[in-house]
Amino acid sequence: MADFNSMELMICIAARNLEDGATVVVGTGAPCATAMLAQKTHSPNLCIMFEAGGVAPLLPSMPISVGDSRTFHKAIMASSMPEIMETCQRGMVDYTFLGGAQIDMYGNINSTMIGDDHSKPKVRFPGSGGANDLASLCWRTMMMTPQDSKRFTSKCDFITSPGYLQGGNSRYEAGLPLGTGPYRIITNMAIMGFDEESKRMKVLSINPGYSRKDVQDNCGFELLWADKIENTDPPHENELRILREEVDPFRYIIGR
Amino acid sequence: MADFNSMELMICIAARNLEDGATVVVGTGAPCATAMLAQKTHSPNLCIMFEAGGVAPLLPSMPISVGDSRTFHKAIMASSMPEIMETCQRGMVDYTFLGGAQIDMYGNINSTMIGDDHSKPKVRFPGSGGANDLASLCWRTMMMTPQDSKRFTSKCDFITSPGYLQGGNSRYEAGLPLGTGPYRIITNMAIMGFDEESKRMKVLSINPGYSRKDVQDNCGFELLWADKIENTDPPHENELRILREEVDPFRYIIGR
Amino acid sequence: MSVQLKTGRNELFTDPDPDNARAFFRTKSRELKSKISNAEEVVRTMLKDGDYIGIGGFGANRIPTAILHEIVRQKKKNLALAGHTATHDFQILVGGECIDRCDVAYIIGLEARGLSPNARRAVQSGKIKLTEWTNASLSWRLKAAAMGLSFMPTRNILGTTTFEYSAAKEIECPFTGKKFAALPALYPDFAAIHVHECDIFGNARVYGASVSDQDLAKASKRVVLTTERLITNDEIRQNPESTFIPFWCVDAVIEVPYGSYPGNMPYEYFSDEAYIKEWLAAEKDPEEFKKFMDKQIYGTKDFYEYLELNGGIKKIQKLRAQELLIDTEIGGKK
Amino acid sequence: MSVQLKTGRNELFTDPDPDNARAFFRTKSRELKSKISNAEEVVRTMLKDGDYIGIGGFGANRIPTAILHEIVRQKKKNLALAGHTATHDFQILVGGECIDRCDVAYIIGLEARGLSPNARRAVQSGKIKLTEWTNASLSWRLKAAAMGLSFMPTRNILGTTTFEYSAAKEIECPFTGKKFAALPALYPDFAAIHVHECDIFGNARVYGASVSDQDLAKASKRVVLTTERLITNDEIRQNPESTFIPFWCVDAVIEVPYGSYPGNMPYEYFSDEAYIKEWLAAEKDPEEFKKFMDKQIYGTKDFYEYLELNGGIKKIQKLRAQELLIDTEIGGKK
Repeated sequence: MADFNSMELMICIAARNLEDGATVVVGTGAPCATAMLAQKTHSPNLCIMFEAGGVAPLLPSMPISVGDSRTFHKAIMASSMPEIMETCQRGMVDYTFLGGAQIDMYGNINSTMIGDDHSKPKVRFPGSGGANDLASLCWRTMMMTPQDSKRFTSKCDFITSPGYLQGGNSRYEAGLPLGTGPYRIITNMAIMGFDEESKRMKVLSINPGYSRKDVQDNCGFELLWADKIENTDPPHENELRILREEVDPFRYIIGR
Repeated sequence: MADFNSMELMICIAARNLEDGATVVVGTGAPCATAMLAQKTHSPNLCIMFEAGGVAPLLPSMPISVGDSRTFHKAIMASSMPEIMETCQRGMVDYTFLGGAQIDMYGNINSTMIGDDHSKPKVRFPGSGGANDLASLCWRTMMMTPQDSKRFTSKCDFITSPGYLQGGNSRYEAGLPLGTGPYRIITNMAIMGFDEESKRMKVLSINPGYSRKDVQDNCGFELLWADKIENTDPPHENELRILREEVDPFRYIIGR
Repeated sequence: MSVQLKTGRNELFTDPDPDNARAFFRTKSRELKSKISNAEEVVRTMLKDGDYIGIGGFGANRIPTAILHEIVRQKKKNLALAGHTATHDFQILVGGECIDRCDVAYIIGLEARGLSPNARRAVQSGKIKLTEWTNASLSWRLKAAAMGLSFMPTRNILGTTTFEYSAAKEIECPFTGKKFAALPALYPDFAAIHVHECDIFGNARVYGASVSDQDLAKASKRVVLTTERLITNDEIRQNPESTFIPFWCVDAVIEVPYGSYPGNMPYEYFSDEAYIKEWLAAEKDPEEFKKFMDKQIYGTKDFYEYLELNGGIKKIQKLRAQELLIDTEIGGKK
Repeated sequence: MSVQLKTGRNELFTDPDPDNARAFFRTKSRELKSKISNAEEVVRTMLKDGDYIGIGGFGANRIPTAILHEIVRQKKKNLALAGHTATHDFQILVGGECIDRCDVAYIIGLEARGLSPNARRAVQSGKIKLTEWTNASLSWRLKAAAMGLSFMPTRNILGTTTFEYSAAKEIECPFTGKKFAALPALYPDFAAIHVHECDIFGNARVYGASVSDQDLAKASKRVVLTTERLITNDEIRQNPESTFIPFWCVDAVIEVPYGSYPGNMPYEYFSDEAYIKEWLAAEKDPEEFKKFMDKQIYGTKDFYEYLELNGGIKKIQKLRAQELLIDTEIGGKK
């Protein structure tokens, strides 16, 4: 088995979910690296979009900002933020990736604040940016994150971006588009999906070197478990090679 | 006094209402000729817009269609229909001109049909096009039309475009933007405005060769009269010269 | 204001539900693959009797004539049309007896050219079901769909008979209490748009007034582009801000040089006014008009034959000079 | 669904009434006259303490640095900001203690570069009143205003704490009964946008991703453009489809070459990442940061002095090579 760190692992696993011919809106960092890796392996036709307006660029390097010139370098379209968001709202965007400080068992994500007073937060984060929009409007939301029981919390201090809200049918009842929601949560320890009915987070596969106990111990709520838990297929040599040599040669992301 | 026909008269009078630096959306025919005449006389800075998207063209000749190439010849902008309509809705367009088969005492206009069965009209006309939109959203609506008592009717068979609806405050109460509405109706016989309170059509000025009686006899409803009725200042030599030589040299409009 | 809110009484021909539209768009291909086709194939496979269609351009400006004619040739029936300043396009489709429902903003007229006798007869006979709208209303209904919504609030059509015979509804603004019209989103089944340039994937550029075509391309479930000329994908990528319609909106691409004839194509050729006059004259007598349609459309195999019949490239040269205001007399006119 | 409709609990900083906005727009000049000005004059005469402002571009991409700095130099106070992926622009305005209210989509961060310690301190202290939104929400609030409406129905922010701390309202779609968010129209008092090219009247072109700037220019009551370069009105008229912002939206035009520095300007120069890192480092210690601001902004007379201080044209040459991926080493790197 090849040697890899957990960022490399998460990126390689996440990239496998992006099939050829799909559309994905990404931010800077790991999501962008993931989409680039998918493009350079099995999905040459993956259409990458950035929320400031860039569509399907030939990325010469990793962008610093989702609005910088790299995001529309030799692109199909240099459009606008409403253009991208409306394309999501119309149902033409398949995937997005989010990050956050907290996530709960329904995949709700907090990237706004820690504390209980909105006007004087203990810790303030940047806020939604486009995260709430993409989580609301893209078909499938994914997250890559290191797993610990503070981040995987029984209750987010603030729900910035919607997962399945209170579970069951509550997401659709709140007015969010039918059939959308969190799809995969990829951590250093495991791959999670969501239960069809209850919409609670459910472990599908455990990563090399971790046990069921590790996964549950590092989660602040009770996880569901698939009938058959897979062993995550670790990063392949060629995935790692392309990730290291072509996608992120300066190790901006995978060196973190 | 110069010799002129009633189309020339109406165009010259209408043009005087378009002050320099104003914005106006026009259609083909007399409204376009009016705007061009204003531009070539006292309002070089009049910004002419066409609903298909053309803005401030240097018109080489009269357009056949409000979407043909002349409407954006060396224009400031070749935009879109929503762009023009939204500019109107935002309150940036001062004037528009409408035509129609019927008009009532509140300036409501019919360009849709004659008859009482919408599904089988006696006579069908093209319908609103952009007329309803412009009448709803521009600040001041004007009309140039020959006057007779069938056209100036006590009740339109169909209100395609809103005037003051049922008069008084009914236009604003219906939801239409505050402070908008019909401004001047310019006929072969007279110039009409609207009463501040009742919003009924009110004669302001009588054209050369016509009497009060002519104006009322050729109107299917009772007209109000301004305290002081002016005699319309007839077309000036230079207005007629520019209209005939520069605006409509082939007499497409003024030859009708 | 807490008044009774009104509803237009006429039929809504399309489903404004954004989740139903999303379910369709979810299945629509986003692949960057060649979509080259031809008019016969497109109309046969992409358009069903009964479909709701939208036509790009503005009546007789930048219209997809090859597709309009092919719809007539293939005798498509019971189509519904977004009649958004429909002029020559409406004439063609009514001439072929293809439509039985129409969302009307502007029909039967040809702007400064006068009215179409045949289209007027058809509409007055009651054969075509009409729901009334306006140009802005149809633009905004398409925009609502392009945005993935079910309606757009607007400040037009209120208080008029136009509203009464529409399928709009009045709503109250939750912030100001003011009354707005709610216009239902319009998601057409099929749209045909003529563009200046596109690549084989459907990335397209349009010059001149764009009317509502950007929203039409996004709102429609199936979209065919006819194009004056194909360009390379490299060229698209050299000016990504010029892409007017992106590939994922497009299902088929057909190169049809002079494809807006007899309509005007901005910067390329002017409309053939003599031909349009001839068409209008033929319409006066139904028998005459039948012969005219036989000769012009049913009797021609495709757009190339039709164009040839009407003067071919030589005619286009004249219209091009007219468009560009070029004096092509030997030695000049003066 | 006939459920209780919710309302966001936080403050709406601006008036969404379209008739009040129209009353202003009625008085706004539509004259095609020269609007040439300078930053000192514009900030002194067009911006009042307490105004609500919007900034074009995207945080550190295509930003109107000259105007941002001048706002700080003139010590404008109690401004409200549309914080629409506000990064370096937010940093500058918070550094100058100019803002006390913010519609937040994204603040205090600089995307991949990390967080701003000073902006974070200011926000955590409670000195700046926040109402929560999202990038799409602010885009659509501007679009609602650009369209002359009081709100836009949308399908985001529903069901979240973001909604709870917003000033949005839930509404029911009159056609489908589905729940939508109603986002109040946002009409800023003042907007500053940096563009690639414009004429003296304010007809402007922008290349690359345009973010929300077209709607921002339309929605705002007073608009200043800074431009990389002035072009002639003739050039505008040669490609009327390229006009991104029309003159009637614009109140002042200032030619500021390299005016997005230290931000990225598409196709012109890349962002100065070393400088932004230096700024972030200086922010860690409030005393250090005061000195930094004194040197960089209060101590420079205008944008030209500021640019000179940071390397002038020579620095821009380097950033230009970076932007265009040109290898400027003698003989090439390899």
